[in-house]
Amino acid sequence: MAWTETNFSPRHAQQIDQMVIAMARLIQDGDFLAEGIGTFLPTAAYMLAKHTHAPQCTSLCPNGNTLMPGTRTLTLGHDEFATIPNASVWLDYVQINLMLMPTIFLGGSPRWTEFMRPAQIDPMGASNNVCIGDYARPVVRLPGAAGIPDASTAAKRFYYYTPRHTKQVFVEKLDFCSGAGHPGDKAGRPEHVVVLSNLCIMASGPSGRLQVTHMHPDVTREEIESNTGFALDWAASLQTNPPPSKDELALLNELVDPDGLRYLEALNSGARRDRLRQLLRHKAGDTP
Amino acid sequence: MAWTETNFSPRHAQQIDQMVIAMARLIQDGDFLAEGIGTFLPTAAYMLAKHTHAPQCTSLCPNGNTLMPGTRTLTLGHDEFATIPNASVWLDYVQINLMLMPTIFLGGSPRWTEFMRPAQIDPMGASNNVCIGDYARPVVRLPGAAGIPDASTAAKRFYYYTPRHTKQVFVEKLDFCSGAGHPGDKAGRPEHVVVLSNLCIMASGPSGRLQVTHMHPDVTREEIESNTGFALDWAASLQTNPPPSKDELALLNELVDPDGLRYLEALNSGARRDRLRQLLRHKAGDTP
Amino acid sequence: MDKRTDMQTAIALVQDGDRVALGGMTLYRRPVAAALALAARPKRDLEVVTFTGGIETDLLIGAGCVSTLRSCYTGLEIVGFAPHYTQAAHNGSITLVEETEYTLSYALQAASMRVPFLPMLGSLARTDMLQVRPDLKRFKCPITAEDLIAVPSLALDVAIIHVTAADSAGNCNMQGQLALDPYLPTVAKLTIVTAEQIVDTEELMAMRGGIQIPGMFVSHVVPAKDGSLPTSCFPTNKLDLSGILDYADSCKSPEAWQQWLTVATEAYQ
Amino acid sequence: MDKRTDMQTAIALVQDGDRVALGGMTLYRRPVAAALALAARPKRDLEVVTFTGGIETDLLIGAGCVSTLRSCYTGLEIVGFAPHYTQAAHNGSITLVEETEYTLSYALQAASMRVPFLPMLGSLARTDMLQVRPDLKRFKCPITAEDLIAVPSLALDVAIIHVTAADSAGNCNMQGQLALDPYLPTVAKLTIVTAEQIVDTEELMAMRGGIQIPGMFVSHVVPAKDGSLPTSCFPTNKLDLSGILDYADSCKSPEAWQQWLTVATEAYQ
Repeated sequence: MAWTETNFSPRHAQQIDQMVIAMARLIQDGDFLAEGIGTFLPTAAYMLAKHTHAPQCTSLCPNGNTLMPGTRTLTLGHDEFATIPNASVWLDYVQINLMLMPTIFLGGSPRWTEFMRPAQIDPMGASNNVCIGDYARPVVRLPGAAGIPDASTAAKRFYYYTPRHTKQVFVEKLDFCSGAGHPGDKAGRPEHVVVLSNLCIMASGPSGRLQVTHMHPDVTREEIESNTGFALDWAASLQTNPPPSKDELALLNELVDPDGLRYLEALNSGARRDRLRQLLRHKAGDTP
Repeated sequence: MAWTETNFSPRHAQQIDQMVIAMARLIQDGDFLAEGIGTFLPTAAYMLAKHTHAPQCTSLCPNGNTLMPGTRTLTLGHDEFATIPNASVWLDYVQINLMLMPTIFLGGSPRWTEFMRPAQIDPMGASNNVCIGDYARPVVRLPGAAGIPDASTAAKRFYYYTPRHTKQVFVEKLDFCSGAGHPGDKAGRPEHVVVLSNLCIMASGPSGRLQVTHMHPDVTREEIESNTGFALDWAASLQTNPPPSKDELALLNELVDPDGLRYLEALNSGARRDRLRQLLRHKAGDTP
Repeated sequence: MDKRTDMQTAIALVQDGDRVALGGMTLYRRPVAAALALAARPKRDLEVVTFTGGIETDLLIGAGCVSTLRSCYTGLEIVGFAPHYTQAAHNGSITLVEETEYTLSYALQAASMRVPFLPMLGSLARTDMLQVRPDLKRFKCPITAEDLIAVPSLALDVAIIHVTAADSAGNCNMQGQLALDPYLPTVAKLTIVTAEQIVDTEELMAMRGGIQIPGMFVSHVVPAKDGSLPTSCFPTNKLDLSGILDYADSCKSPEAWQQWLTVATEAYQ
Repeated sequence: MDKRTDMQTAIALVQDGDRVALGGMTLYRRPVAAALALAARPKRDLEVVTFTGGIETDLLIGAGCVSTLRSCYTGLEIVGFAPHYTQAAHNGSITLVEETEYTLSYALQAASMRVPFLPMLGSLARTDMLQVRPDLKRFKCPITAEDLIAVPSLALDVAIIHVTAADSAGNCNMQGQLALDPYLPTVAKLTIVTAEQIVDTEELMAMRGGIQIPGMFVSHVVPAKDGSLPTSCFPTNKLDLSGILDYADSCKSPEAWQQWLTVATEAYQ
């Protein structure tokens, strides 16, 4: 069931793969990997990392709310049937929020790694998942910030991702700040916030403002600038991300995400629902 | 292995049985029954109540730290082998102290029933399990008050017991207050504190001071007064406790506590150790 | 004590204006049948408390039952925004209490402990959260003098939880995502459990995870096979994502929405 | 990562002056072998933290390892007083920090949450506890203005826990009385687990209760069969009450006590 049947461009698909690979490479063996809800990109990256250089990582899976060693194949909302029976520990959210998160974030071990997806990001790497427009009468009410207010104010290092690098996402001023950014040039450190998009990787620079540190292959500075709503800094040591290796792509396409669910995150809402219907019909045995 | 072989008097043994029966009769069906550590008397009473009028009670057993429906036979420190495999829930002490105890004590349902054993009790029903003499350099350091400071300041109704009614236990002034008594005639209510001894039952009266409400059979007022270190009030409706029924004694001696472990609590420390050795030899197959 | 009853009897005990917590998380083990029963009466002016809201919360908003919603996320995961929630927020027709994972967890834990608040590190002030939550009060630590935030205790009128299995005494087994469910019955005046199946206590104890909610905190047990659909209930039912898509599509017109509500409500009766 | 090591290597990491928590409760699942190893070096000036102290705490006091003890009860249950504890308190040779079940649970929970304190209801002031615990500070609730007590957070240097089984990565199964053990590794810099048996992760997960301490919080795993004796370790070992009586008897003279210590220490090597 090829993605070419949707209006999703092969170039964008390639960029998504590049994002997953870049995320996976940021993971160190032994990290504590926090999965989000319906966040296929980071989950694909976690599984890829576990398959390759980071087999000792533990995942915290909200699909089942479990601690999980090992890997699994992404599913359309059925992950709990893979996680629950194989989990080492079952948790509730008081245990997570009053024990596990503070112990790891503030206690310092193991390293907490999580990729969060915000609706807006400002130049200091602060984020918004609450509303577009005025809070009291929003133009668009967003689902909510979940644990981002808690994690972003505790973390020493914080990862965001966005599969659609646009001026709507990268804004000079947030409509609401629900995720803390770099705390300022004195309090924070370089790379406090790292943002992965489909075009590039940005990280907090010496002043605290985001600067582009890596561009994905076949992306230009102009394309990044014209899709960013604030003036961008560029790292002196700007690099191009190495593309996925053949082995990495094979793992991704064969073991981790054969259905290409990671691309769902890059579609707009209408196209995503159409694609979901297609995938579900396909799973049910119909022709795609 | 008869208790007549020890220096423990048959009269005292009868009084202990009377205490167990009186405790059991204070239990209502559906109560939440908190067991102590090495407290054979209340545990015997709980099991007796479950066998008779209160089968729906749940026990919180520190031997295994579990919630337990049903009954068991008392053992010399091996209760966890009966409780753990049959428990409905396993708990840790953060769950107990931050969730279960406040929910039941202050939330109000089900009714919490617990019998605590203090070293000293004063006229208002306050208690001491911390030290005899000055706190900094005690004549006798006691084991500690465990949960009594917490429970006695939260409970609307609080039960103490002592298997040896003496002037050393019932004192005008505590050496250290580790269990709150009746909060005073305005704040508290009658029967806020109930104390069961081998001679009688006392309960907070209208002024908050303990008054004798029930005497055990064959006990005189003079005996109680001469063994109490403060001036005693006597309830207008003073009653004599009905003695154990034949059925109650049969349950106690056959199903609940065939080894008579409840009497251990009434012995002084040397006699108790001797008796423990005797019982252990007996269990190991030697003649008693 | 046999606590079994039917859905109508149990739901009738919920009062207009009650603060009602809904168990489960986003699209997993949600009390959908119970939410439909609340909508059918209909109950009004509810304050819904949910760690993360999904279809059960959105349908209650769509049916006009909700005046206030407390959650840290309400949405349909990969299917997208929760339509009625999004619309009601835009219209200003419901009050939203903006929670985070920590604030809601702290508030329920405080209620469970019966203390008036729990202290949170002051760093949350680096976001705009405190501007929309004036009840999260800044104060100085009485011990270290550092800036802290007092998260007020949150007691509930009602907790409604769908569980994998229960016995007639209200003991519950849940498998997988426990969300905040084990704490809800300890802070609610009334706890209604809807259960995929009713089993003997011994069978319940033998299930993976055993008993997570002791029956003494449960008021009513409602047998409700498939009562979480289209959300999942491990291990009995998988998430029916088509059902979630149908729901989202139905919200595009008032007629389709009324039809969805009618069909769904009838399906549960 | 294989965290297995031997008792001597693990115990050598404990520093004189450390705040050391001992897992288990009174006479159940106590780290007796580890305590004997601490006594044998001997470690000095320890602050021992134990929910309820038993033989493991008393023997450390007898061996002169303890300068401060925090617990809400220290004794030998039906066997009677803990002899060295009682004597040391009488002599004033150790500092006792008088805890209650709540204060110690609150202090560890605060440490786990990384907040400086947790608020407790002010009613504890109806006892004399606050007179001997000036660090339990009274303050006004920032929300309700009622009188509360701030219980300071208690972080640990070392946690030592005897478990029913562990895998080489430090995941632990404990059965029955969990005491405060699941929380200790989250607030300790160093966590030493002594395990009745070392098993594969899958075998561990299949045991009743599964994994209660995730390996990521455990520093070292020491194989220690019978390492809790004479205290129990369900389901492997029952409490050996004769052993506890022997211990209590040995404390009646310095010679008998030294002999008990020598024999017990050798038995574990």
